[in-house]
Amino acid sequence: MSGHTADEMMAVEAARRLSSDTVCFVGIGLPSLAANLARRTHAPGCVLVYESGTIGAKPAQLPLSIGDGELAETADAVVSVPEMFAYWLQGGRIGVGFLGAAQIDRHGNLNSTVIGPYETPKVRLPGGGGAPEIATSVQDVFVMLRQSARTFVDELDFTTSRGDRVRVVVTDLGVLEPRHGELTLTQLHPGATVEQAVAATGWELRVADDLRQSDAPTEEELRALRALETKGVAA
Amino acid sequence: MSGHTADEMMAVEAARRLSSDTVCFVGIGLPSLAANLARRTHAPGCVLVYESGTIGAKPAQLPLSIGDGELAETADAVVSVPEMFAYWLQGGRIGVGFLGAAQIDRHGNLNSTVIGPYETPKVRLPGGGGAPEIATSVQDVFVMLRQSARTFVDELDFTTSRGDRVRVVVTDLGVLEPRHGELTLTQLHPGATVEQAVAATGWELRVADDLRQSDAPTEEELRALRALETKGVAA
Amino acid sequence: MAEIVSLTEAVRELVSDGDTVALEGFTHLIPHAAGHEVVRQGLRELTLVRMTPDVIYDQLIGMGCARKLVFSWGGNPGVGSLHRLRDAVEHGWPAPLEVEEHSHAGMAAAYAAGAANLPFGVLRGYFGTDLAARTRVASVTCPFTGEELAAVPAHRPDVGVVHAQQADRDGNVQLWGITGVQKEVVLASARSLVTVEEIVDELVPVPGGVVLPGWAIDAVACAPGGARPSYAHGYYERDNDFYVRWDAVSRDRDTFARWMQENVLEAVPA
Amino acid sequence: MAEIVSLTEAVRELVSDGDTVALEGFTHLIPHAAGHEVVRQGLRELTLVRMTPDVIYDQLIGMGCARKLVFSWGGNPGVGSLHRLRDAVEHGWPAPLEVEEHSHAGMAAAYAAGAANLPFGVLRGYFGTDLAARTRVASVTCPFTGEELAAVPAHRPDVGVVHAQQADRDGNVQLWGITGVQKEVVLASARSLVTVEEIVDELVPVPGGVVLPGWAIDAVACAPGGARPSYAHGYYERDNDFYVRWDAVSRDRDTFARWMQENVLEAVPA
Repeated sequence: MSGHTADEMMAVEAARRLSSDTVCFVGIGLPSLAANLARRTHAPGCVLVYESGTIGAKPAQLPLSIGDGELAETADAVVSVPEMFAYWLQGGRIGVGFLGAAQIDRHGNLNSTVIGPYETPKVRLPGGGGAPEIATSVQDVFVMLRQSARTFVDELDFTTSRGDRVRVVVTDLGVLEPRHGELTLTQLHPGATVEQAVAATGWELRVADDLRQSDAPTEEELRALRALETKGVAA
Repeated sequence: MSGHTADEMMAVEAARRLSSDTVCFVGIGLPSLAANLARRTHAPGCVLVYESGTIGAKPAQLPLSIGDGELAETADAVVSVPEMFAYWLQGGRIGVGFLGAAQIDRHGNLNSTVIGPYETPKVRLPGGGGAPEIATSVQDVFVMLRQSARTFVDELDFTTSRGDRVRVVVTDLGVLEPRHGELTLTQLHPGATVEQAVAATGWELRVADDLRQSDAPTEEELRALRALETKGVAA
Repeated sequence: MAEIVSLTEAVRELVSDGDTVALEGFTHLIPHAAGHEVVRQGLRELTLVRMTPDVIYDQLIGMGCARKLVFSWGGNPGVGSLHRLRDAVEHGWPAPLEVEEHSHAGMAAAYAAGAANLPFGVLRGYFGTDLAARTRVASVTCPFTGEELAAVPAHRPDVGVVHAQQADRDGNVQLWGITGVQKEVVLASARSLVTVEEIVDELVPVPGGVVLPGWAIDAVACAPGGARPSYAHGYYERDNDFYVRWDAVSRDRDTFARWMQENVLEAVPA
Repeated sequence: MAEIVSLTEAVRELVSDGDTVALEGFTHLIPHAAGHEVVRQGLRELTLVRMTPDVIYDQLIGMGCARKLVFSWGGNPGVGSLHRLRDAVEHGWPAPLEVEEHSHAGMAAAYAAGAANLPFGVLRGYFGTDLAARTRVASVTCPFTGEELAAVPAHRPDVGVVHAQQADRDGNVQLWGITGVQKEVVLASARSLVTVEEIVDELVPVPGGVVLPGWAIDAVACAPGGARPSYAHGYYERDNDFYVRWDAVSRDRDTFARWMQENVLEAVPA
């Protein structure tokens, strides 16, 4: 098996959790990579919905923007943005929603708004976008986020979206899932250690009794992944 | 000049009140005839909007139903019914709205719901349809209604729509317009008399000091009218 | 994912006695074939929802399928009354019919709210009408301006039924022409049935086309001509003469019953 | 009826200092040419509204045109930060920027409410977020179920600006591909400007096309390439490299100022 990057491991691990009857709301970057990978491998029926209004998009290559023309061209339907948020997301028709963030806490609450105080931020982040309502409208929220003590924090600077429906957090070190009301390390990627994961977490990270190792990406997964990653800037 | 029917006189008289920059909300029957006549004669730019969602429809012949396929085929745009009522009618984009009814009172309030008590009606009429909101959303309401004491009543059995914006009532005998807060006879069609109009009104009909006679339909108006009236059941 | 089934099977699986059923199609694509199947299966106590109860609702009401009607305009377009509807309301025949009456704007807002999973829709409407006191409408106050607006409860039918031109083999549906509230009723309903003129290998997008993905629909049934005497844009025209003839057929209870026996009950479903 | 005018004239006639202006286009058809004309005309104290402030808003903010920003996601898509936006918020350069921040769902509902002439939009949103306390959102109670929902004040910009593919000589506009909130912003605004790739003799309906009648628009200006570096579906692609380069250009105040001088201020308007 050839080597793989941390991003590839993350995409593969998230993709494996999607099936052919999943309708997922996808943002740009790793989520888009994961969802498209699933569609190209074990879950050809997986439906990709982008907040730009494209329903059932089937891009051949990874879009740089959620509004890439290819998404509209390959979609089953293109709807207006108000319709997307009202009828499709709020309508409860989306199974899985992917989210990223600058900070996450042990309950899966996310911050993508500011670092520092809201009125006088140290860093003004792009903001929530679709996240606040994705987090409360889809059945299952998947978070994809590189793990570090700066990102996995004891207390958020700002709550952009709620964690109630976060079912899984895929990081570059492993996988966290809610257990007894708190995100708990349930999986380690090949080569990562519990110590690394604990060190990269700003709260006292719990480790599941049944901690298991992630399967490394297969040749087929990597091939499909790399075929997707050829457009514009890397995802 | 050849003879003309009462309906033709009504259509012609209503059509004359539309201009090329009028956007009008049109129902089936006489209103549709009047608006299409205007478009075919002095007001080619008059925009016809049907509540079925067709904006800028240009039917060659009179539709029997507001949903006739020709309306969609010739429209500038076709929108959904929720959009029609929310963005276009309620949005305040319609200048003139045509209404008919089974009863009208001196204030232009209309009844198209029931004759007799609501719970135990003597006659169950079709109901308001678009009328309640047309009556309060367009700038000017035009009513087209054959005049009789059964129809022009002292008191409505039911108020389906409000009369505040009724600017003109075109009947088979003449024209009523609001003067000092009450619909007043301002015009008589050729051949009709004040006595007829008074007899055909269930309240004590006021007659305007400047009562004038309607111009009979011109040859051109009648020709255009009759060219429209060839499809299905007469409007 | 929509299952592609026969109309008989679809109605049997999706519709039960007592359900709230919306057969929609605003002046176009009216699902007559599906309505006839409801009649044939002898469904009872239905709450029927529809902006413009048309001949098909006259038939369902006349055959005693309905307990309640939710609507905004109940006439025979361009012709006059719906006599079976009137007979039910005016004389309780064949059974009393409860009526919940709205305006078009109210019905449209209620469907849109249902599709959006909101409990109510907001509109500038019903003010100054006697309807306001007779129907399910309330007022809400704008928290920013203090303005009062009308609120209607969202439509959330048990079953939504529409007719469309085409479906593909995965149950994706495309319809075009006047699209009415077709999308809203499918999305607002707990279960949905789309009858189609034909099943095609591939849906080719057309101008003005509305596509409903198969995964948002429960059942698709092929029912060519399923909108007749209404029309299907690009397939066949409205049978205006039928609407005129219906006036005479429906005026008399026995004539109506005979017509339904011959043309619906004894007909073979699509 | 829309007047067909030059972009310079359109901006001069429609936009004034202090106006609330929404230049929309959700990831597609972003009206860069119109934004550049706003910069060239030196407009000031604008309240800028846009779901996804993009490079064009970074430019307007960096050039000191804005007093306030109403938005839901302010980044360089696929690249990172908007440095001029950050500089304004973090350091008040070139001027302090008031921020009214929403979610996408809230912005979309606010535009839809504005288009529908309602004072507020209703959604299931903002709950449990810190945003709720920081922005203009209130709660409304469903008069039927007692449920509490979020209300956002309707967007009613003074001027709405969008880019589209085509207009005909009567000012009727057609746009297609990702249609975003284009229709809503035009209908919600007191005045509207549509820039187009080309003026054609006849608008031929395309699948997925949205048509805005000329009588619902104030001005149409021909601005070929007017969305660049964004894209116009069917005309040209997104200049992804530009978005990457913008990161470096915009990081430094002087580099930014120089770039704007050379590429916008000294450029000849469309």
